[in-house]
Amino acid sequence: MDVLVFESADSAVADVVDGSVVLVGGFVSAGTPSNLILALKRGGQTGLTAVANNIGLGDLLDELCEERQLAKVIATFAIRASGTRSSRFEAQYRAGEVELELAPQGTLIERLRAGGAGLGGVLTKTGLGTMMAEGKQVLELDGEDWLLERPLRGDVALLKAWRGDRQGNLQYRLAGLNFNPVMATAADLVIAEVEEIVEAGEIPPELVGTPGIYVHRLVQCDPVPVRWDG
Amino acid sequence: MDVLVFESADSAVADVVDGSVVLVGGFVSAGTPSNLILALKRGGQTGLTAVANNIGLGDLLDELCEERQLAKVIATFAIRASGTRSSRFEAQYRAGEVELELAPQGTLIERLRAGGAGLGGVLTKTGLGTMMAEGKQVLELDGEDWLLERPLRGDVALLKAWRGDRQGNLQYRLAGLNFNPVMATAADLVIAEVEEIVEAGEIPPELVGTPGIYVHRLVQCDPVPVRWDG
Amino acid sequence: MRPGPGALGRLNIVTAQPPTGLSRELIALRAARELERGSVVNLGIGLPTLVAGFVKPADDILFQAENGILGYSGISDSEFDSDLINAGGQPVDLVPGASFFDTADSFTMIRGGHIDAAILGGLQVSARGDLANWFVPARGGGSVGGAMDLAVGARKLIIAMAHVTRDGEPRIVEECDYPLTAERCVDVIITDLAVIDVRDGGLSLRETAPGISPEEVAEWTGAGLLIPDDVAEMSL
Amino acid sequence: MRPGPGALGRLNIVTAQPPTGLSRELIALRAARELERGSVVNLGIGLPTLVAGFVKPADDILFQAENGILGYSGISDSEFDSDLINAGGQPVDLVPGASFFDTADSFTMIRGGHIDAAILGGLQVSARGDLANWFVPARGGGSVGGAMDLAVGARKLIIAMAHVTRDGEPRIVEECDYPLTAERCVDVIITDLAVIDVRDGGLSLRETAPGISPEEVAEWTGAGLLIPDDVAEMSL
Repeated sequence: MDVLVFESADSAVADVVDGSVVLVGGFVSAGTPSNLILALKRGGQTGLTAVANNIGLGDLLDELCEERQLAKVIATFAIRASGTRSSRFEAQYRAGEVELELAPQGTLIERLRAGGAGLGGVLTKTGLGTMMAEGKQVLELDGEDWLLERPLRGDVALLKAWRGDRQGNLQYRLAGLNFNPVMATAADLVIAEVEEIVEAGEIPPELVGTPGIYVHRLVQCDPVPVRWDG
Repeated sequence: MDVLVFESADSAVADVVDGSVVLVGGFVSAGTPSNLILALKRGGQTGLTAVANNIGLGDLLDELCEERQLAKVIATFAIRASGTRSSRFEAQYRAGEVELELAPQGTLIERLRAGGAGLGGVLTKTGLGTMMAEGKQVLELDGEDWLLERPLRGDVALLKAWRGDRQGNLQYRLAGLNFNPVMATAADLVIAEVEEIVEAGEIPPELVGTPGIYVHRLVQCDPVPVRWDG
Repeated sequence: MRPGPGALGRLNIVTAQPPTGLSRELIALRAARELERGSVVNLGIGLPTLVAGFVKPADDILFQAENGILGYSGISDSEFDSDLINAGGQPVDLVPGASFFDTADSFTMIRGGHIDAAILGGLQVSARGDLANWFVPARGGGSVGGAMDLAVGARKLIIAMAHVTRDGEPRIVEECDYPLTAERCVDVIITDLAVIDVRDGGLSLRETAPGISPEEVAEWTGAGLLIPDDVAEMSL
Repeated sequence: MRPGPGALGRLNIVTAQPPTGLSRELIALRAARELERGSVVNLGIGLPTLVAGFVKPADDILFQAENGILGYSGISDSEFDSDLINAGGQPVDLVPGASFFDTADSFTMIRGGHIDAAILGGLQVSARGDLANWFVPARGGGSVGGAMDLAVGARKLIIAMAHVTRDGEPRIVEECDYPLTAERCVDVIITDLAVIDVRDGGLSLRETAPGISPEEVAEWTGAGLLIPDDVAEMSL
């Protein structure tokens, strides 16, 4: 089935409702849906939970803090161990205005994968004996302890790929994959920004990183330069 | 680090020891390491546990039953619901000479993935309320039942890819991926047969299906034609 | 097991021969009609494989094969390529926009609820929609493939099968006595005699094959069957 | 926390200044020497990133970045490509045989024990090899990235850090009072003053920095430290 091609990032995210859980692909500058994040800023939706690898100084996700659109962030990088400048998110976090749930990267991706793959959870050793295990179930199996991590899904996923075809197939570029392919499986509404929209068949079957059935909306955008500062 | 390139499939599997758990990639005719299986037959190792998608009529894996090399099979396709001809495996299974552990395909691949990814298990709904749940732990979480499936690993994995480079990177062809990329992560010794060995860098980074660090041995073999009969 | 009395208790002559219904091809044709336009569909081994041949390009159906293909059009007449097969080992042709992936990603698709419909064969279906299709007790061992994951994960599960066994025993029963594939998973049963919906934990006749009466369907059904007033004849 | 007495109780003058040891670059150089030929290595953000610059092609080291690259050679001088960065956001160059993959596959590599060595920064390391490196209580919140998975999954965990804090407090302590990254995970600690092995649940001095005595190392170490007879000076 053909994917819906939107004319602008703004129109693609316009009907995202307040309070949505939004999965945001990307890893620092790579594969980050910058245009969709900025469109969400212009859209003004509030009470959002953002699930993303990083929300640091210079991250566009931090822009959503300008008008306090984020109620909660689930991330792996959030507050730096040192440095004097701080992000908007950091300031709001310290003021108790936004909630933070930090997750180990390998656990965050497995939770999202479980959410997309119909699994009820996975057992990991990561986080055992640390703050990350607080409030979570530990299973002892054959004399070994394992931490049970539960699935995580979004109402919406915002992705960035290099090219998308009219069936929604996505091709990623270099290290632009990161969280995008798994997040594509784990949200009810999947919106991808791509640098180029091509006809079905132009992306070789071996190079499809996200099959089109996961993608609902596509929008062509010129990439926004990103410079990260942690 | 350069992978070890073997001169023949026979030499590549020669030191596989009796009683090994052998993961065998492939799905019917696609991505099946036919030469390595036949080399194992000539090698004569016994007491093997084979983990593979299918052991049906016409499968080369069934050849290992000729000299009773298999003690146990973990598979998803094994005994057909109908038909008069039967495989060697089927005859030996009926005679109680070989053990069979049947697994749902999605569960088998997740067990192997957990084995390769350092996970202690996954929770699935697949198999709940069926024979597959017998002897397994059921977890009730938020009012829903989940079946706990534990990791599975091999001593050896036999894989088939299209091309391999001298660092062991593997490129698969069409639907030749199937179980191969996950099995590559889940065995102590990983041996791959490929149709062509190329220099490092000849497989574009986006087309590496199994990174070379998972592969220990490579052997170039002309593919053996496979015709499946279920 | 002999055919027990259906909901309406019409089976009086236990030695009766079942009526001649649809051919395997026509069952597949009727099953193809059950697919919604633009949906993503997985076809089981055997009879369901034939469904691909009855789907038109305008139906915009995308077939998934659990061995790692999304977007094949049907069984191929081209030269056999051992790396381009469906889950039944048959050669297939691709459509533009097809993709390949490994088994882990394939079952993310299946178990994760991303397949709109699966059409599988059946050995038995119970009144509440339990499916048995992987293990024949007399043969043992079994072959499950992706069936359990498809039964759990596909949004709509269609079973395409003969209404009765070769021995004339109903395959639609109050309780499966064959080992289950999954509980309460079947949405629609399409047989040589009828289209039956599993609805609110019970069976409801929707259509009969040409020349077959609702009563005949009930007679050869081993479980209670609701026969609404508006049962239609299949249009094929 | 003030520097407590070490195993040998040598710290008498609490107002002492720590001796000047290796620069960050030399710590990175010494850490690079710790890598075995042909190994697969992940470098943490910060100081560990510098290690890539001290590895020679003949060392045959393959660097993995948790954002989905296997096989980068180091920080790139080329034009910035936003899709070709390491986990610290720095641009990198690729080596022949490199590959890309998504985060799930990246952590299969890391958690599954397929990374030979990880070099991470540290805030504190305990006598039994517990690591704390992601959360500064005074700042809260934290940034964990892939550190917990690397600490659990890497076959060998090397911590590269300053021996003491800017305030002169030991980072090597009996018990971490910062929140842990993982328990009993550290194999080797490389600081500006020393190379220390975590062995059988205790710390053992292996090498000292040029001009630093074993006693000085013990003095600035907040945990029991075994000083064998054959402690060597680092060769840099």
